[in-house]
Amino acid sequence: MSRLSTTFCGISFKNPITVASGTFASGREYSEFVDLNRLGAVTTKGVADQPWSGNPTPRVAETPSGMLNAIGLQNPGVETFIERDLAFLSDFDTRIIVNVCGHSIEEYLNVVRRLEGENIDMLEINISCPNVSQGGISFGTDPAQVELITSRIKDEASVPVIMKLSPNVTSIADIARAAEAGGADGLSLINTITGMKIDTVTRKFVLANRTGGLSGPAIHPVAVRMVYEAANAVKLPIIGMGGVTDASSAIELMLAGASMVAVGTANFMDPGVTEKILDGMEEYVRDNGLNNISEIVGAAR
Amino acid sequence: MSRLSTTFCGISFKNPITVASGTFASGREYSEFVDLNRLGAVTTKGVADQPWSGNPTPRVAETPSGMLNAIGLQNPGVETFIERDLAFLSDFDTRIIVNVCGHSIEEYLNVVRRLEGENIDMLEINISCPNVSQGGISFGTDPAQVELITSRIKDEASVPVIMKLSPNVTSIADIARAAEAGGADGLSLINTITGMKIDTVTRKFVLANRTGGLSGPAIHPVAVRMVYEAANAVKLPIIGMGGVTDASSAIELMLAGASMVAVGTANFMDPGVTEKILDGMEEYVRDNGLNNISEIVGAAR
Amino acid sequence: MRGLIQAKVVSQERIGRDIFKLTIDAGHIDAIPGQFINLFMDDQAHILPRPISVCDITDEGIVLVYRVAGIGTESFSRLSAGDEINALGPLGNGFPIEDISPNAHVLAVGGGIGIPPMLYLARQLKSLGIAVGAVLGYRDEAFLEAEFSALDIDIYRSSDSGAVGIRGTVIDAMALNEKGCDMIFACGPLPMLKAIQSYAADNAIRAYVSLEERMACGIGACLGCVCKTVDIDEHSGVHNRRVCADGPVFDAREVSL
Amino acid sequence: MRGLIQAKVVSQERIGRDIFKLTIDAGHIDAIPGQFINLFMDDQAHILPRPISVCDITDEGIVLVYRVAGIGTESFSRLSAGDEINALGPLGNGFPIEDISPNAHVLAVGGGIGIPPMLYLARQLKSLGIAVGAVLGYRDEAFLEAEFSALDIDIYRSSDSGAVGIRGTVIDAMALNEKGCDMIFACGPLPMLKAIQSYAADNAIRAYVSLEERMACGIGACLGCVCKTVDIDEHSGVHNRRVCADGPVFDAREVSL
Ligand SMILES: Cc1cc2nc3c(=O)[nH]c(=O)nc-3n(C[C@H](O)[C@H](O)[C@H](O)COP(=O)(O)OP(=O)(O)OC[C@H]3O[C@@H](n4cnc5c(N)ncnc54)[C@H](O)[C@@H]3O)c2cc1C
Ligand SMILES: Cc1cc2nc3c(=O)[nH]c(=O)nc-3n(C[C@H](O)[C@H](O)[C@H](O)COP(=O)(O)OP(=O)(O)OC[C@H]3O[C@@H](n4cnc5c(N)ncnc54)[C@H](O)[C@@H]3O)c2cc1C
Ligand SMILES: Cc1cc2nc3c(=O)[nH]c(=O)nc-3n(C[C@H](O)[C@H](O)[C@H](O)COP(=O)(O)O)c2cc1C
Ligand SMILES: Cc1cc2nc3c(=O)[nH]c(=O)nc-3n(C[C@H](O)[C@H](O)[C@H](O)COP(=O)(O)O)c2cc1C
Ligand code: FES
Ligand code: FES
Repeated sequence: MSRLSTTFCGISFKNPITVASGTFASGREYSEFVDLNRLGAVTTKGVADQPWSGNPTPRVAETPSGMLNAIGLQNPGVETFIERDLAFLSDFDTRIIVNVCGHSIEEYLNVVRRLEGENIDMLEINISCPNVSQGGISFGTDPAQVELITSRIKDEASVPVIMKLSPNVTSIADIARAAEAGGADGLSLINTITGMKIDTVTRKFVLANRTGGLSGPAIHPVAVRMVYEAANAVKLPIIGMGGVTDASSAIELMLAGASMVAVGTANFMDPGVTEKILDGMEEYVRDNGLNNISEIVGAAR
Repeated sequence: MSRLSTTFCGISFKNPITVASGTFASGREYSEFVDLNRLGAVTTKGVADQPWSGNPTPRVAETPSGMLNAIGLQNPGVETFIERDLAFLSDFDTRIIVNVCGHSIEEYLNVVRRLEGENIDMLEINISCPNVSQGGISFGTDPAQVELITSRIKDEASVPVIMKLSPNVTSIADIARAAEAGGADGLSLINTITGMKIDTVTRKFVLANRTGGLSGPAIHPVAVRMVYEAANAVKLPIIGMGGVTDASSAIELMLAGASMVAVGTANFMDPGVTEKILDGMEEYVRDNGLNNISEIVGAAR
Repeated sequence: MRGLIQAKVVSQERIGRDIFKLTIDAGHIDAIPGQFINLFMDDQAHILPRPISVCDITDEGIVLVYRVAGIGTESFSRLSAGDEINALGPLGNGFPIEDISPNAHVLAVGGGIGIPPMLYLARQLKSLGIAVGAVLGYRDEAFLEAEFSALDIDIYRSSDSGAVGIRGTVIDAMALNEKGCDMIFACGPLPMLKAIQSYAADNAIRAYVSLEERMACGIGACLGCVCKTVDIDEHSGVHNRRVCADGPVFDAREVSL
Repeated sequence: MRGLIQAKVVSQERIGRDIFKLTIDAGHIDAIPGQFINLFMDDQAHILPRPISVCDITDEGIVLVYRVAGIGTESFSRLSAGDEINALGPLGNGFPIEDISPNAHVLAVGGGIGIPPMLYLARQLKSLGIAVGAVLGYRDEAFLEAEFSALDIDIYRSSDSGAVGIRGTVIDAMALNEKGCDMIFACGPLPMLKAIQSYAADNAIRAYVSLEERMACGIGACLGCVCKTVDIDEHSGVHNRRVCADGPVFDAREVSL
C-alpha cells in the first residue's frame, strides 16, 4: 500500500492529488504532459445541462503571483462531456470527479440525473455559478441557498457529493455548516476570489467581463485559512485548493485540514507540475517517517 | 495649482497620496527616507484609548507577492499619540488622518472625544478591530454594526469621518451602504484579507496568532474590484488601498473609483516608494494631458 | 511525455528600436510555420507564459523575434548567451502548408510583429517548391530585411510612414504583386486580418489568418483564449474555438473577427 | 535623505557547507558593530527584506556572512561579482562600544550564524584599545577562522560535535577564559542568549544580546519585530521594544527572552 494512498468519502484514492476544475479540461490536453494514471483523481471542467458559450475575451489576465479568469463556465454540455470526455478518461486508472454548474437548481439536477449510472466517482458542485433566479448572485454566498441546493442534489445523486465553496463570503464556517446541514459528503475550497484589473493607458477593464476570479499563489494564504476554518467548523472531509504550486504548498493545505488537494493555476506555470508535487510528497512522507500522508491532515498546531 | 491637488470630504490635499495606517507609524521613522511635506496626508497607525500590547511574535510572514501581519494593533494609546506623534507631525505641511481602533463602541468614542480640538484633518475608523461585546468578531462584517458605530462616531466627531472597510465580507456594497446610512463622510478600503501560513517542517503556524492579514501586491486585484463595487454602491468619496506599489497600481484604484490612494506594504519594499509614486503620477497627468488627476476617478470603462 | 523545456539562450540581438531577435537552444524541435513557443519569466510574480511565434529554425536553434510590449518581453530582452529560459512548445496548429497544391501561388502577409513568422513560413513553402511572395507591412522601421532578402522571393513592402516600401497598408502592398495568388497566409494586427478576411472573400481567394489572444495554459485546456467562429465548433459545442490549440491559424471563412 | 541602495556585488565566496561570504559595495557606509543590512530579493514575488548583520567593513565594501536558510539566502548565494542587489542600512542600534570604560575586558560571544558580527565587533573594540576576547560556538564546522586569527586576540572555541574547539556550548568555552570579563556582547540562537542572560545575572556581569525577529519595515514603523521587555517601554507604552530600531542589541537585563 502506497504511503500516499488515502480514503475520501469512503472511496480509495491512490494519492491525495487531483486537479482544480477548469484548469485541466478533462485531462486530454494535459495527458501529453502528465501520466494521468499517477493522479489520485482528475476533476473535470464544470459541465452544465446544455452547452455554455462563456464570456467574451479577454478572459484571462496576469496579476502579481496570480491571474484573473472570466471564462464564464464555457462548456459543451453534459451530452458531449459523457460521450467524449468521460469515454476518454475511463481508459485511465484514476478517479473521476465531475464538476457541475448551472443557473438554477433545476439545471444542476439535470446534470446530476444525466450522469447517473455513468462511470464517475464523485460529484463536485460549483456553487459559485450565477444564480439566475436570484439576479445572478451566486448560490454559494447564502447559507440557506447552500443548504437547499445541497439537499436537493443529495436527494438525486448516488455518488458522494462535494460542495465547492466560494471564498467571497463573510464566514466560510457558516457556509460549510450549511453544506453539512444539507447532507454534503465533503467540501472543496477555495474557488477564486473576485478581482479586477484596469489598463491605466486605455482606461479599459482588462477582462471583457470586468471582474474575474483571482487564482494562483497570491491566494494561497487565504486558501489555507479558509480550509482551516472550514475543517474546524464541520466534520466533512475537504479537498483543499488555491495557489498550490509545489509539495510544500499542498502539504500546508493538508496540515490546515484538507484530506485531498487540487492543483489549478500551477498547471499553466508548468504542465508537469502535478507529478512533481507527487514526487515531493513521497519525499516528505519518507523524510518525516510517516506511514501515510493522511497522518498530517489537520495536524498544524 | 498643482495638477495632483485634490479635494476629499471638502478638505484640500496637495495630492491624492497618503500612506496606509499601520505601515508608516506616525511618519517619524519614514521621515528619514521620505519628505513628508510631499505627501497628501499621513495616515497614522491605529490608536486606542489605552495602550495595547498587540500579539506575540512572529507577527509577520512573507507570502507570494504579499505578506501576512498580526501586529494586533499594538499602540501606545491616545495620550502618548497626541503628545508625541501629533506634535511631531504638526511640523510638516501635510494633512493628518488619524486611524482609530477600539474593542467596543465606547472605546472608539473615547479616542474620538480625546482627539477633539487637536490638530487633525480627518478620522479613519478601523472597523476590523475585534469587537469584544460580539465575541471578538470584527465590527466591520455586519452592516447593522457598521451603521451603528458610524452614526455614534459621527455624533461626536467634528472632522470628517472615514470608515475603513474590511474585505472579508460577502458584499462590500452592503457594508458601504451601511456606512453611508450611518452618515460616514468617506470610505477607505481595503483592509487586509485574512490568511494563514503553516511551516510544513515544524507543522507550526508561522504567525503566533495563527491567522494574519494579507496585504501587498497579491491583493491588488481584490482591492480594485472592491473599490469599484463600493464606488458604484454609494456616493461617498473613497480612499483606495491594497497592493499599491507604483503609480500605475495607484492609478488603477483611482480609475476604479478612489479619490485618494494609500500606500502600505510597498513602503517595506522601498521606503522611498511614495515619492516615486508621486513622480509617476505627475508623469501620467502630463502624458495624458489631464488638467487634474481627479479627472480619472471612476473613469474606467 | 512532453514538458517544460529548460532552453539555453544561444544569442540575443537588438534588430530594431524595440525589436529583439532571440535564438534559443531547446533541444531538437520540429515546428510548423505559424506555431508558437510559450516563454516563461524567471520570476514567481509573473506566472503566465508569453506566446511568441517561431520566426525561424536554424542549426543554432529556434529564432524568436519579438517587440518589447511589457514586463515579460522587457525581461526577455535582458537575456544573453548562456542564460536559461523555460519554454513550452511548439504549440498550436500552424499554417496548412502540407495541404497546398504544388502549383499554387501563396502570399505570406505579415504586419508589424506578425512579420517574423512569415520568414519561416516563406522558407518552408519555398523548400516545398511552392511559389511564394511576401507582403510585409511595417510601422516605420524595417527589420529582418536581410533574412527575407536571402530567401530570394518577391517581396512587397509597405509602412505607415512610408519610410519602408510604399506608404500604406499591406492591402496596398499586395496590389504591387502582379502574379496573382490563390492563397493568403497572414499574421498581424486585428485590423489587418479583418482587411485580409474581406479582401479574400471579395476576391474569392482562400486565406488563413493567425490570431492573437491572451493565454493561460497554451494547450487548449483552460478555454482562456477563444475566438468566435461562424459555425458551432465541434469541440466546444458553441461558437468558440481555442486560439492556442485549434489555432492560432484559422481559415478566414470560419472565424468572426 | 536615506534610501534604498543599489549595491554592487564585489565578491562572493562559499566559506562553509552552507555559509557564504558576500562583499557588497554600497557606497560609503559607516556601521556600528551589531547593526544590520536589509537585503532585498530581485523578485517581485518575495517582498520582505532579509536582515543580515554587518560582519566586517573593509576597503572593498561591506562584508556579510550568511547561512542559506531559505529562498532568499539561497538566491543571494547565486550572486556573483558585478551583480546588483538592493540594500537598506545600516539599521538598528549596534553594540554600545563607545560607552565602555577603556580598561574593561569584553568577551564577544558568537554562536552559529551569530559569529560573523563578532568579527567586526572585536576589530572595532580592539581599535578603541579595549581588551577583547572572542568566544565562538560552532555546530561542527569552523568558518571565518583566518579572519578571527588575524585579529590577534584570545579566542575560545566550542562546537556541538567537538570538531572545533571543545565539545560543548559557548558557556563551556567561556570557562576557558581565565582573564575574567566585565562585559559580554553576544549574538546567536535564542537558547544561547538565554544562557548568557542567566550567566551574566548570576555572575553580576553586564551583557548585551543581539536578538532576531521576523521583520517587515526594518526601521521601527510596522511593529512587526518586537521583543518582550521587563519594564514598560517608553516608546511603545507597553512591554514591547522594536528589535529593528530599538535593537537588535539589548541590555540583557531589560528583555524577557
Ligand atoms: C500565438 C501568438 C503569437 C505571438 N507571437 C509574437 C511574436 O512572434 N512576436 C511578438 O513580439 N509578439 C508575439 N505575440 C504577442 C506577445 O505574446 C505579447 O506581446 C507578449 O505576451 C506581451 O508580454 P509582456 O509581458 O511583454 O506584456 P504585458 O502587457 O506586461 O503582458 C501581460 C500579460 O498579457 C499577455 N499579453 C500581452 N499582450 C498580449 C498579446 N498581444 N497577445 C497575447 N497575450 C498578450 C501576456 O502574455 C501576459 O500574460 C504573440 C501572441 C500570440 C497569442
Ligand atoms: C537583526 C538580524 C540579523 C541577522 N543576521 C544574520 C547574519 O548575519 N547571517 C545570517 O545568516 N542570518 C542572519 N539573520 C537571519 C536571516 O535574516 C534569515 O536567515 C534570513 O532572513 C532567511 O531568509 P530566507 O529567505 O533564506 O529564509 P525563508 O525562511 O525563506 O524566509 C522567509 C521570511 O522569513 C524571514 N526569516 C526567516 N528566518 C529568519 C530569521 N532567523 N530571522 C529573521 N527573519 C527570518 C525572512 O527574512 C523572510 O521574510 C539575521 C536576522 C536578524 C533579524
Ligand atoms: C481558468 C480557470 C477556470 C476555472 N474553471 C472552474 C470551473 O469550471 N469550475 C470550478 O468549480 N472552478 C473553476 N475554477 C476554479 C479552480 O478550480 C480553483 O478553485 C481556483 O482556481 C483556485 O485554485 P488555484 O489557485 O490552484 O488555481 C477555474 C479556475 C481557473 C483559473
Ligand atoms: C504591518 C501592518 C499593520 C497594519 N496596521 C493597521 C492599523 O493599525 N489600522 C488599519 O486600519 N489598518 C492597518 N493595516 C492595513 C493597511 O492599512 C492596509 O489597509 C492594508 O495593508 C492594505 O494595503 P497594502 O496592501 O498597501 O498594505 C496594517 C497593515 C500592515 C501590513
Ligand atoms: S490558453 Fe488555455 S485554452 Fe488556450
Ligand atoms: S520590522 Fe518594522 S518595526 Fe521592526
